[in-house]
Amino acid sequence: METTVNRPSMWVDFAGIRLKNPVLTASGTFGYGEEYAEFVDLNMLGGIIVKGVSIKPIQGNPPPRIWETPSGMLNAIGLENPGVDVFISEKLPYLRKFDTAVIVNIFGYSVEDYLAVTERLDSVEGISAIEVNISCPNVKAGGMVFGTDVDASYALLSQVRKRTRLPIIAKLSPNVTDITVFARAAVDAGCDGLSLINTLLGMAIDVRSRRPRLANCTGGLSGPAVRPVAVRMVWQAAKAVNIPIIGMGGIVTGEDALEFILAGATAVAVGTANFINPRASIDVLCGMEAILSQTGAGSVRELIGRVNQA
Amino acid sequence: METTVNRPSMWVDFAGIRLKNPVLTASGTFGYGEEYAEFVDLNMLGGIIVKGVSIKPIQGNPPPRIWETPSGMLNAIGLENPGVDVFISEKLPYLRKFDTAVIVNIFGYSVEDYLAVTERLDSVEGISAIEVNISCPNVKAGGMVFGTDVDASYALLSQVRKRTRLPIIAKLSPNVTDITVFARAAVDAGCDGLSLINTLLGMAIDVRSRRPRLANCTGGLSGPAVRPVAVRMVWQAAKAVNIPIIGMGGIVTGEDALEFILAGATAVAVGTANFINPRASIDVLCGMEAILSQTGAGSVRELIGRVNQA
Amino acid sequence: MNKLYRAEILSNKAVGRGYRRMKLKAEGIGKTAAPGQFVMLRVTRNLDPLLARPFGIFSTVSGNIIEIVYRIVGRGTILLSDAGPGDELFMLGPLGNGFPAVRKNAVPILVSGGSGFPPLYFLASKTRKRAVVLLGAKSEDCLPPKDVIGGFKKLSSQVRIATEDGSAGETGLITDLLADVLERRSMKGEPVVYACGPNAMLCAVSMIAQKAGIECYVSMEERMACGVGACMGCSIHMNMGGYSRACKEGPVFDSREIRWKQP
Amino acid sequence: MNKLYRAEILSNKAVGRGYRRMKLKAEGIGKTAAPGQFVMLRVTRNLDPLLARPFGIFSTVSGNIIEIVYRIVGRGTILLSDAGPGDELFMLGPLGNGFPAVRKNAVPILVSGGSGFPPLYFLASKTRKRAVVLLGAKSEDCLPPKDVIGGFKKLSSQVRIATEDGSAGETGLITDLLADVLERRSMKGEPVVYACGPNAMLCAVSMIAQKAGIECYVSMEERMACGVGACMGCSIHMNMGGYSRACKEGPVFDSREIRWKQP
Ligand SMILES: Cc1cc2nc3c(=O)[nH]c(=O)nc-3n(C[C@H](O)[C@H](O)[C@H](O)COP(=O)(O)OP(=O)(O)OC[C@H]3O[C@@H](n4cnc5c(N)ncnc54)[C@H](O)[C@@H]3O)c2cc1C
Ligand SMILES: Cc1cc2nc3c(=O)[nH]c(=O)nc-3n(C[C@H](O)[C@H](O)[C@H](O)COP(=O)(O)OP(=O)(O)OC[C@H]3O[C@@H](n4cnc5c(N)ncnc54)[C@H](O)[C@@H]3O)c2cc1C
Ligand SMILES: Cc1cc2nc3c(=O)[nH]c(=O)nc-3n(C[C@H](O)[C@H](O)[C@H](O)COP(=O)(O)O)c2cc1C
Ligand SMILES: Cc1cc2nc3c(=O)[nH]c(=O)nc-3n(C[C@H](O)[C@H](O)[C@H](O)COP(=O)(O)O)c2cc1C
Ligand code: FES
Ligand code: FES
Repeated sequence: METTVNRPSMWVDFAGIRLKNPVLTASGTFGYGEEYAEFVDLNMLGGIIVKGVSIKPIQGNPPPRIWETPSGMLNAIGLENPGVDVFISEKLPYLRKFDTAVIVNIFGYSVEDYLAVTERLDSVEGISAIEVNISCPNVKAGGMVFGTDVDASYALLSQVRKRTRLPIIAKLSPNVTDITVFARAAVDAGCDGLSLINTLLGMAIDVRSRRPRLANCTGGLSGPAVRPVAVRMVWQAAKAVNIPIIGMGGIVTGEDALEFILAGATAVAVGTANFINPRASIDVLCGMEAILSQTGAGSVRELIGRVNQA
Repeated sequence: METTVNRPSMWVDFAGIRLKNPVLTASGTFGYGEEYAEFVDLNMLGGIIVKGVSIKPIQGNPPPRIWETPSGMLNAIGLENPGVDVFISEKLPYLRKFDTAVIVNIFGYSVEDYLAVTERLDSVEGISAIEVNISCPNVKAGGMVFGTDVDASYALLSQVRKRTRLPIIAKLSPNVTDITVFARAAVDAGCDGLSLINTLLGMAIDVRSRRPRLANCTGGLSGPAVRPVAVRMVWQAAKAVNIPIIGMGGIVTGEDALEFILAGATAVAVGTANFINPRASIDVLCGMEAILSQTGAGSVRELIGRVNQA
Repeated sequence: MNKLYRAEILSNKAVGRGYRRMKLKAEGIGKTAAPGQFVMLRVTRNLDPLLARPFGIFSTVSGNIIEIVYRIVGRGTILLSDAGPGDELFMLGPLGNGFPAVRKNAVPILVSGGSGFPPLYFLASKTRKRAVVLLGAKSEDCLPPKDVIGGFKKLSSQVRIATEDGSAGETGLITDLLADVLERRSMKGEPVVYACGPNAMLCAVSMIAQKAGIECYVSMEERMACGVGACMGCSIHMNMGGYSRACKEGPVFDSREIRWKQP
Repeated sequence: MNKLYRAEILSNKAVGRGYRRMKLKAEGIGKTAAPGQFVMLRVTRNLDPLLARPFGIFSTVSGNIIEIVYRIVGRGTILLSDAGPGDELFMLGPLGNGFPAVRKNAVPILVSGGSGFPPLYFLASKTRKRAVVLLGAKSEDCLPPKDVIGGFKKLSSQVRIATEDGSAGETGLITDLLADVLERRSMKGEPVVYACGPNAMLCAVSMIAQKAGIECYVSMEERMACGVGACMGCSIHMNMGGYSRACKEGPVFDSREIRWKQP
């Protein structure tokens, strides 16, 4: 394969974290690493963004929790997770065995929740950054309210900022009129990076039973179907702010990932694609390397934000 | 086929307009009727929403104007149209030959533009309603600004309202944080109905040339990929207001269409599906009838907004 | 251990009653597969339909060949039925926890509703104990294919069939058969129920087993995205509170662990 | 008149150099098809890839059978190559305006770049006048399949080939061949150019024709969604200002009408 002839340099610096390559796995789509360890050498990943953790364990929503849509899927998992303490005592030690960046995705139902998780994580070793999910569309009480109210976002993020020395990454909701407003608010709040996009709020109905396909009624749309929206938002956000961006939304191939890099993302995250191919993250990495060397690029860094508008 | 055994009643009353059935064709995807007349008996349609017309002719954007995406497409046509006068003198007479509702989609780059087109159309015969496009994502100067600014929307729509006796339907942008705010603004402005959704703003990049796939850089995402977002927005809007809704976004089958009806739409519009199947609108109608009679519904009206939440 | 394969289709034949039988070749797949486990199959190389489809393992023809029997019910299974010998499919498996091994003193009672028979067939063929097989369906055309029923007859001491409309076998529900079998207690040894089918039927079966005070293992169907425990999409409500993943802790559960939704 | 068909694939054979030849059966399709017209083919029954693909008509085998020759370049053409005899495809056509009929006193010069040859082959086979055929490509493996070149030889007075790397025929650009042919004016009658290929090449060809003061008709390629003039997606910039639709007013235009983007 050409790719091995002169392998392009893949490391990137994300807010002071050196990632061996820009390919991460998206929160909630890769568990806490274990589930995919038998398919993927986790050491090959730039990093793992773990399933969202909260201060207390959360059961999540009743089933059905997922529904397939054209080139996408709806989910309303409801952020099921064992809570931050179990994460630290049982999940983190496993992840630390691998040579890859561990980014912990957090959320809560109140500002206090968010701060409590942040403080808890700040004190432990082996975490590269905290990704603050202010955009989960499936939790009535929390998430979304912050993610779609710029003042609430700013207030929350600046408080989280005060509670930790770790880099914090704001995960923004795509369900907003102007993503740049929220991107700037995150910068003002002192965030070190951005993650986008989270899922688009969607709904599907069984026309025979006349019931929603999800017990939760609405859910988050992810997968290739949303990629054009995600690329556009990363492009808009990258022009608006100077902090690095983790681009995600429908990435299945290395070509898809490079769209995000060219749009302005410094790293990318593979989500739903893991479900249809457990090795998707590695395939994305290899695909990126192949295209880079075919096009004679020496490093992936050269391409960040380099889409040239005619 | 069962369907013919006891055919369900398909007419609906949309803001005082009696549609023989709820199946319309979406603006910009069905030309001015002619192009599809050789495939579809236009008399079978509930109505035709014509390609957007403006006060003066518009050339539209340079090519490439379209790009295929997973289960969808991006377009940046730029509202190419011959202008309202040519529409009235050359296109409308043809449409009037058919026994179907003609809904004229309008837009402009300024409030004055919108009002001028409205007044021009108000004086002519054979138009059932005006659909005001305040949400085209591909026209830098106009459209979107109104569609994503609730005050501007309200101001524009209430002015348009004063200029015509015809029912006016506000076509809303999905690129907003809370669709219900814009739905209510349309009601306050005196609109008789709503159309949603228009396209989601998206972007795609050729990673080899490093150029956007569309000359316009960004474009509107349409097709099955967006359906879950569209159904959700129709559902939210229908709960928020009491004026009838034309639901659209990725409808390909009768089953898809009924999702919108159950979510609260009184009528539906078939868009991108016309491109992949010129007879899509008729197939949707037949599919709806088939499912209605299989499920023992006497009329489509029984289903409007009848999704039962567990 | 779970594996990701490019499985080669060896055959894909219609076997009646809307079912097809597919032989899949993949290095070593047959060696570890246990009754009750399943595989995830991608039905296209394109992005619609997007998700892989779960199918129970029906038999292991050899160490490198498994068989599934599937019913054509929607777009994914239609695509699957279009595939021909020589075509390759992305396959993930064997996945999940299967049925516990049948104990020496146990008499297995296999209870299948609708298209729930494949994992039970695999179980019957793997255990030395001759099982009692109960097959239920709405009507004759919803029963397992004839050759599968024939196979069950060879593998078991007794096969009883019930259809709700009486178009085949005894008229009534499969639960009637189960109750009857348990009353008689004709067989010597400890009866243990292994069931697969629609959740409502599994609920009814487990109630009967509970009353009779016998063990009951059920294979649960839930929509799945990843099949490996990562997406949390396939959750089953548990008695202890909270959810378990059908794809990881299941699909087979001890019926007493499940919080059944009474209809 | 345009028609929507469920066309039956009669054959779909690899013919070398990455091309395939597909025979499609559809009631009456062959009767009206004219050189330069095209069809839209849906490559799947599912929703990805979503849009139909345009293909020029290569020949009419009979009143009910047409042939296309396509190159495998992406997902849609890959799916097309998977289809076999007996399969059905949704087909729309014949679409667009083809080449104007070749006049009595005219000597047709057919200029094909890359995979632009199919409509020109159809034109050559439909006109009584023996044409001069010029085939250009980057390298030998980008030329039309051998049997197609053979066909051209039968149908024309002269076939000349140019490759940029000299791997076949004369070394250089097809425009060199055209310039040379026009200089010589060896043939008697009015030379008229009919060209199909990449837009840059069509631009160059039309410039040469313009200088030589001869007629030139070009078949334009643009991305298409509907193929029937409804979506306004396939616009070509016109000299008079504004755009025309490749699928409706085109794909064939008088080269003088087009506002060429000079590279
Ligand atoms: C553990 C397990 C084992 C199974 N074993 C078999 C088997 O051996 N033979 C067989 O015929 N079927 C089996 N099924 C059911 C089979 O997975 C579905 O029939 C199949 O997914 C339908 O796909 P479709 O695209 O044709 O239908 P569609 O209705 O178009 O599918 C739409 C979506 O719903 C999901 N879905 C539909 N039906 C089911 C179902 N019953 N269970 C879970 N998800 C569903 C699909 O996976 C897809 O995501 C099993 C299911 C599970 C969970
Ligand atoms: C009027 C016309 C006639 C044509 N005739 C032929 C022919 O006879 N033989 C042949 O091999 N090819 C022909 N082409 C080109 C052919 O349509 C493309 O090769 C084909 O659409 C590629 O599809 P894909 O999915 O394999 O490629 P992809 O690159 O995956 O397609 C992605 C998208 O781009 C579009 N696209 C890609 N290449 C082209 C292109 N060159 N022109 C227009 N759209 C494109 C596709 O339709 C699709 O929408 C013709 C094109 C046009 C417009
Ligand atoms: C099943 C599922 C669970 C998810 N859980 C989380 C989560 O816990 N926290 C979060 O911030 N995002 C979560 N996401 C969103 C993804 O991280 C990602 O932002 C989104 O899915 C878009 O990427 P994709 O299209 O590649 O999946 C989840 C997505 C899916 C599909
Ligand atoms: C090519 C194209 C052109 C369109 N032109 C218009 C337009 O002129 N005015 C308008 O209000 N909407 C326009 N739309 C939006 C559609 O009317 C519709 O709202 C949208 O495409 C969603 O429906 P669909 O997914 O079924 O296509 C256009 C859409 C497409 C794909
Ligand atoms: S299917 Fe993903 S956790 Fe079970
Ligand atoms: S392809 Fe739609 S107008 Fe030409």
